[in-house]
Amino acid sequence: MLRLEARPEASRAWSLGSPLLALLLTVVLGVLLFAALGKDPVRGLQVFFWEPIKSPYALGELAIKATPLLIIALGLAVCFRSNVWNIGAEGQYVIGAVCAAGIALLAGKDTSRWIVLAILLAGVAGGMAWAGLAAVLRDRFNANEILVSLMLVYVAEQVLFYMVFGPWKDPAGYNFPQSKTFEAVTQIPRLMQGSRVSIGLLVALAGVAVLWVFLFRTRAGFAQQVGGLAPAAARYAGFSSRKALWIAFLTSGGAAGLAGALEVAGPIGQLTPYVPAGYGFAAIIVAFVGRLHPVGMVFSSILMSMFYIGGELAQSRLGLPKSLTGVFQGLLLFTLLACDTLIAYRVRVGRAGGAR
Amino acid sequence: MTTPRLALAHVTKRYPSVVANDDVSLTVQPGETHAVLGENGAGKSTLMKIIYGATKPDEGSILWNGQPVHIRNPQEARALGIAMVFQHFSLFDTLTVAENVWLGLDKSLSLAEVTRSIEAKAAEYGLDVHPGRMVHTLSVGEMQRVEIIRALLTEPRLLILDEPTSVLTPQAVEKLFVVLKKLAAQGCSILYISHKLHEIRALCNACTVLRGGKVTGVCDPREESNASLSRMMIGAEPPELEHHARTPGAPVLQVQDLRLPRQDPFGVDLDGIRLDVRAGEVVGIAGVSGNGQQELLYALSGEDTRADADAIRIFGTAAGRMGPGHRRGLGLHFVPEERLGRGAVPTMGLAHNLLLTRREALGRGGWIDVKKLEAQAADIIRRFKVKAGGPHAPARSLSGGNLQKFIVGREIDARPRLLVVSQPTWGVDVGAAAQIRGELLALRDAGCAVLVVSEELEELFEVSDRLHVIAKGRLSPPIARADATVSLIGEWMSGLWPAAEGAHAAA
Amino acid sequence: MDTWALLIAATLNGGTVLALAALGLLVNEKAGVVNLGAEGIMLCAAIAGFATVVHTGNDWLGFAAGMGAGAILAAAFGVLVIWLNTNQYATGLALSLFGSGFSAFAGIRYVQEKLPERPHFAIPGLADIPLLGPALFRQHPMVYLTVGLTLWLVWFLYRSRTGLVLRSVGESPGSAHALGYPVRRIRLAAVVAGGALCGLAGAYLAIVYTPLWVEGMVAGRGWIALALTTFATWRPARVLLGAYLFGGVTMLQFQLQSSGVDVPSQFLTMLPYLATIVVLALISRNPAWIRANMPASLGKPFHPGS
Amino acid sequence: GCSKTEAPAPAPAPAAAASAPAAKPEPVKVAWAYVGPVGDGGWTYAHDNARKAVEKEFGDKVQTSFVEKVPEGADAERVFRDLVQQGNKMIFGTTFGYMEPMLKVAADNPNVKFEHATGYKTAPNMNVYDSRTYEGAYMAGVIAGKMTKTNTLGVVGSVPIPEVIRNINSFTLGAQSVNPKIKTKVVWVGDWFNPPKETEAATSLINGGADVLMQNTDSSAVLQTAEKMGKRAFGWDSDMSSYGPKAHLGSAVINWAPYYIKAVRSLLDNTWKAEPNKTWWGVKEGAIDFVSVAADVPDEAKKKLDEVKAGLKDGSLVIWKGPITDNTGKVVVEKDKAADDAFLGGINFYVKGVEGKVPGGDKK
Ligand SMILES: Nc1ncnc2c1ncn2[C@@H]1O[C@H](COP(=O)(O)OP(=O)(O)OP(=O)(O)O)[C@@H](O)[C@H]1O
Ligand SMILES: Nc1ncnc2c1ncn2[C@@H]1O[C@H](COP(=O)(O)OP(=O)(O)OP(=O)(O)O)[C@@H](O)[C@H]1O
Ligand SMILES: [Mg+2]
Ligand SMILES: [Mg+2]
Repeated sequence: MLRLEARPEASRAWSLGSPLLALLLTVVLGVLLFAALGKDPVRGLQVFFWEPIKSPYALGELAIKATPLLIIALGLAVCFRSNVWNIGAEGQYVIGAVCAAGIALLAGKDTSRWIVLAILLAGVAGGMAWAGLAAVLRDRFNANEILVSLMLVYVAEQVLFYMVFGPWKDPAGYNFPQSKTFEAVTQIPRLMQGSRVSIGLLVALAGVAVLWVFLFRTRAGFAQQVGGLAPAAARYAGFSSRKALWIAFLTSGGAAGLAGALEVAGPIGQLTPYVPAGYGFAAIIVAFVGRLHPVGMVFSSILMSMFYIGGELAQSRLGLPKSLTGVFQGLLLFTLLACDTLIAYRVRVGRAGGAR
Repeated sequence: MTTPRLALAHVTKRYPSVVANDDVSLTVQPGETHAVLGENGAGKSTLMKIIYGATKPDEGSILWNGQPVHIRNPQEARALGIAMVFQHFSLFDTLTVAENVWLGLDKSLSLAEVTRSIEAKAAEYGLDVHPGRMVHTLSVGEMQRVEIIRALLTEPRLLILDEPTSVLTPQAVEKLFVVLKKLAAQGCSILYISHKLHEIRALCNACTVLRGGKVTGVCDPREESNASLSRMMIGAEPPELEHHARTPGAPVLQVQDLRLPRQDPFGVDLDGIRLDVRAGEVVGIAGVSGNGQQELLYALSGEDTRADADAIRIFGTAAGRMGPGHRRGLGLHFVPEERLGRGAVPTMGLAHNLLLTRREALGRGGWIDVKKLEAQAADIIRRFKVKAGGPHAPARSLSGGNLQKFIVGREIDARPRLLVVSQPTWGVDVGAAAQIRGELLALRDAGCAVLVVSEELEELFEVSDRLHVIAKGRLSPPIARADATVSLIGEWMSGLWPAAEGAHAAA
Repeated sequence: MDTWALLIAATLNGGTVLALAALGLLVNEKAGVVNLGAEGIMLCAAIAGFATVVHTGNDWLGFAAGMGAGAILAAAFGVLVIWLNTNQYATGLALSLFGSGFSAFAGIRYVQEKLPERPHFAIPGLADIPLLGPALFRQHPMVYLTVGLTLWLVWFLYRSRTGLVLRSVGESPGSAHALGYPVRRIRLAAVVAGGALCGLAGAYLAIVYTPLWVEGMVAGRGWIALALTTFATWRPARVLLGAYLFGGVTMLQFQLQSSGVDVPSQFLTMLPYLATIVVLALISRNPAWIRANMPASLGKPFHPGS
Repeated sequence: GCSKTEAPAPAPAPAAAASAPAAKPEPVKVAWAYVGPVGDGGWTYAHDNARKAVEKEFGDKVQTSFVEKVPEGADAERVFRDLVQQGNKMIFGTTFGYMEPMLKVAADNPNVKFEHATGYKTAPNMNVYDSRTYEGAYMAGVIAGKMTKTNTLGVVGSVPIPEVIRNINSFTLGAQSVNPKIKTKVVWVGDWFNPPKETEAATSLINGGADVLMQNTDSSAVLQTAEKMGKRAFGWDSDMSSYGPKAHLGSAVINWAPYYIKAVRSLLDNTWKAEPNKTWWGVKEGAIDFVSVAADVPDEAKKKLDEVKAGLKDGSLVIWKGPITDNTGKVVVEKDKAADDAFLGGINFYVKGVEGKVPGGDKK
């Protein structure tokens, strides 16, 4: 019988090895799945892991997809590290997009280029406000933030629908549920000609650096995490748990809102009912697979985007269904959680001791 | 010679980091009250859990009434006639007394039948419990009675009690002893775990001493002295503390009529606490746990800021509403009783754990200077002889005593002007305990005001200049250590201090 | 008047899905485990149940398949959180994501597949009573079984010894372990039973309620069921009432629309979610109440070693 | 109906295609992007049937492929670009939400022809096409008007865009053409494909007294609900008679094949040209039909239906001809005037007899 034995100290090797093992397991399961579906597994792996990175164009697309995931995940990492379970980033993303669109719609032909800044700030503010709702309910009413933040996703979507079906519907758009396309000045600046990659990527990478410094080099970041690891210790030290709650919600809400703004004023270019694309939920996986570490999340967001893009490519290349993406993403998180056990425990073969 | 009720032979239990029991043999006769003595971490509880089937030994055998047995789980132990009262109660707060007892019985009784038998047993042994009450409304002593009744209802032939007196007033201890003696007279064997020497000498007629998991002596405690038992237990007699008389200075901590309603529904209300601690003195607070110590310490440390600002003054500053950080700014440092999770973050390294209360390694804007932090941690580790894998060893990798030394060290190293310590030597071995107590006295001699809250009377008598007793959320008037006796403090622990003073305190 | 009778009937029908899932989660939570994977479990069970009925034509086999699927997924979740001590929230979320992906994948063949003719149900005699009949007595047997299950759970949790053991494990796993109860196996059993009930809810949704399979068809009901346990303060009877209340609010949005109430439909669609938030906030406001009812070890891992 | 859906047609690996002997001309690649799953039995299913018809028509002269469930948003653009990279010469996008991304990709790839369903913006290499689904709705209305006993019809609407509102209105006009007392109740579910919600919406319509239902959503849930509750309903987009044999009154179906075949042929012939206006086909072109009329529909109604169909075919019947008033009493189409396509494309009101207000339609 296999049995787990607590390690006296967490294993450093396994904390790096576990994600790799999890990825390997996911790939193995994927190969089995391809084989079961009668598809060539090598071709399947190629579609998921090679095609998305094989050309500069493909890399660009990968970056576009990874940017919002990474930005949202960075915010969520602050939450999860402080034991605040905001799983409503999708809603904060949507409201961020709505607010950003509100500013973008104000722009005229000769508006200054600086409006982009206002758009991004509006997105941040919108996401923060929406997250703030959940924070108030948690702080004042002690309501479970998991459920509240999640319910607010559904509400946010309806707010978006209301705006595009109602007040912000393009008057010249034959009554279709979408705003008018934003003026060109509102377009998030692109990094280079010929690619859709925008400065959002730089913002995300700057976020990685800022988060790293905050978490590992400042007392505020330390205080933030103590609340998640040992709430009683935080109270003892004098770190306010309410402050931590608010910081967590506002940071993650702001990040999600920013991602919404970058998306709506970037690749989308107008407000449509199709803004919610599930990034808020996928970012939860990104955050965990990246073990809530800023650098780890860079890798996991790329990986997650590969699954997305690979899932699409697998359709036109291999005739595989789209839902494969979800299967892979779920599997990866599952296997990672299981593999993480190896960090704190050692697997032993033999009779169980006192434990049962 | 009669067949022993229980005979353990060569029992060994290894944990990844420690051998908890190393080739332990032990024999208990029918009707015998057998003490198992040893300092913290000696392996007493582990051995008892093996007998009760809650832990499986790696090696060794158990004979029950002469027959070899494999006790795989507590149900089997109870079926054999073995009952146990745990060191940490195994009760369920939101269930009633009767339901709690029901859970510990294996016979298929209905709840009504259980209720009736509880009442019968309670009457037989003079134990006072109400089957319908919720456990969280009970006092600690009452909870223990529930545990004992639950054990008695299984009609045990061997009753294991793991440190039953650590939560009792001296008077309650006497009552417990009456019950146990009656039980022993009926032929029930008792295994009695403690590290309190005088109790063992008063109650037990056999004794096995453990040290570091090994048996270091078997004796009849009635024929031994405290000193000889202590030698078997720790290999030496505890070092004497030097206690110089000093004239205390100006008041540092002044608590005036502190009243606080409970925050936790299962907590205690603080009722008109008055307390002064002056520079250069150690004030002790005695009391049975659960009488308001937690609440008082929360209010003093700043973890609870609901008190009136004026109710707590530190160097004259009204501090009742200040958070822990601001109080630290005034010079108050605090050592909580829970080391892991409150005094330290379990998964973080020792160096980072300094940041909970220390700011020396911080630069502008709260920037952490990691080098400086490491040096600081290494310094404390060296100065307080902490056994640890280095400044980055996670707090939870340290043994309880070593972590306690680190935390006490961290606060003493901050040169506090007022130090509040809770249970300074809880679960710490005798050598480390003596070191910590010595540091506290050194701090006092350096002019710091020290407040010690402890459940160990011996410890309080050893370090304090003055003593208070806390009971049911009220604090007794102070008494000089020279005037205090164990019996007097024991009486006060039940809340019975002189009425005049009580009236004064309430005014 | 008739409209109201029909509204009540639809409410009972819709409430049954939520009630079954929430009762399952209640059993989980009474043992101290929060399963955020309910949504994924329900989806997988929905497709398992639906596919079974497509192939066998037997509803009850479909329900059994749904329960089986729910139990298997819950067991996987249980082993992870109970034996490997993974974070309950994260693992539940993973299950949710995996469940929705996997069900969509497994269900491709069954999109728009149709079930054999649906039977009509009516309790002879009672079904013909005016108003009351259509409101109460023309329901699928599962609606009545759910009421029965609730009553049984009340007895089981608060009167039986096994139920007491279950509650004790959720209240203080350490104490239960010390008394010799196999805490982890009990928790696993509760998780599996809870998963099976969530599975039954999913199967009912796909086989009886809609009856169709389509990916993502659970549409947040798993989450609402999770919320229900909290605002029922972990009491079975209140869970049932809460479920009906929510079933009612959901139906009401369409009822209001079709009766021409002049509110943008988006605001009506928000109603059930807003109601969840508001009720949750009101219930949670009193921490003492929550503390007295909430299983004390809820969401916390248990290591028998310590 | 579709009791069986095929796995998406796999496209051979490009490598294999490239290394094939050059004897035969390489097939021209044509691709479709769908918003829903091909098995939805409604909208996407109808498109995919037409794609198969294209394959059948042109044999190995074309090679078709599709991507399903492409979200309407930023992702669509990537999918279109990828389809271009795959060497497709003509790309069909079958939902309104692809309009902007298709325009962007079309601008960058002048050699590829783009065909967008239901939109209104065009480009030199992008045409817009649509079906006059409202003709099907009108025909369903004719039957509904005859069959209702309560004179109350119900419509489960998906998303209040002009197309859907036009269909609700046409359905009502059709019913009123045979039964002036008709009232129509509308419930919006806000989704194209959400069977549980459609079920709830249908239930509440029936609760509210409607006894004949129509839906402008992509699933058969409404029909099935009617079946369960003993009411009547229609199939939409494809023949759904098997989903509710007792409830089914007939199905308003779309046939995209004529248009797709025409478009692909023009690509093969090099005769494709940009059309400034949308190509909008209906009964006349064989793109819309009403099929599988229930046996219990009285002959008189069947006759009326045939008349309507014939009228639509030869152009003698114009559905949107005045006088038409909206449900606030305002005349929207003057007497004897026929509404033009621009008017139809922007309908944002309910005609008399439809209850309630168009969501978000009060502005303007
Ligand atoms: N489950 C466990 N896993 C690992 N180590 C353990 C475990 N239980 C006990 N130990 C270790 O075994 C040793 C003996 O512990 P035990 O609890 O038996 O001591 P004790 O004599 O009862 O001490 P105390 O007086 O503090 O109750 C200690 O070092 C302890 O840390
Ligand atoms: N160990 C210490 N020594 C000296 N001063 C201290 C110490 N700890 C805290 N203080 C002082 O107490 C005050 C509050 O400390 P606290 O820890 O609450 O700070 P903070 O969390 O950074 O600020 P706040 O929570 O008020 O925004 C600070 O002004 C700080 O200077
Ligand atoms: Mg502070
Ligand atoms: Mg012990």
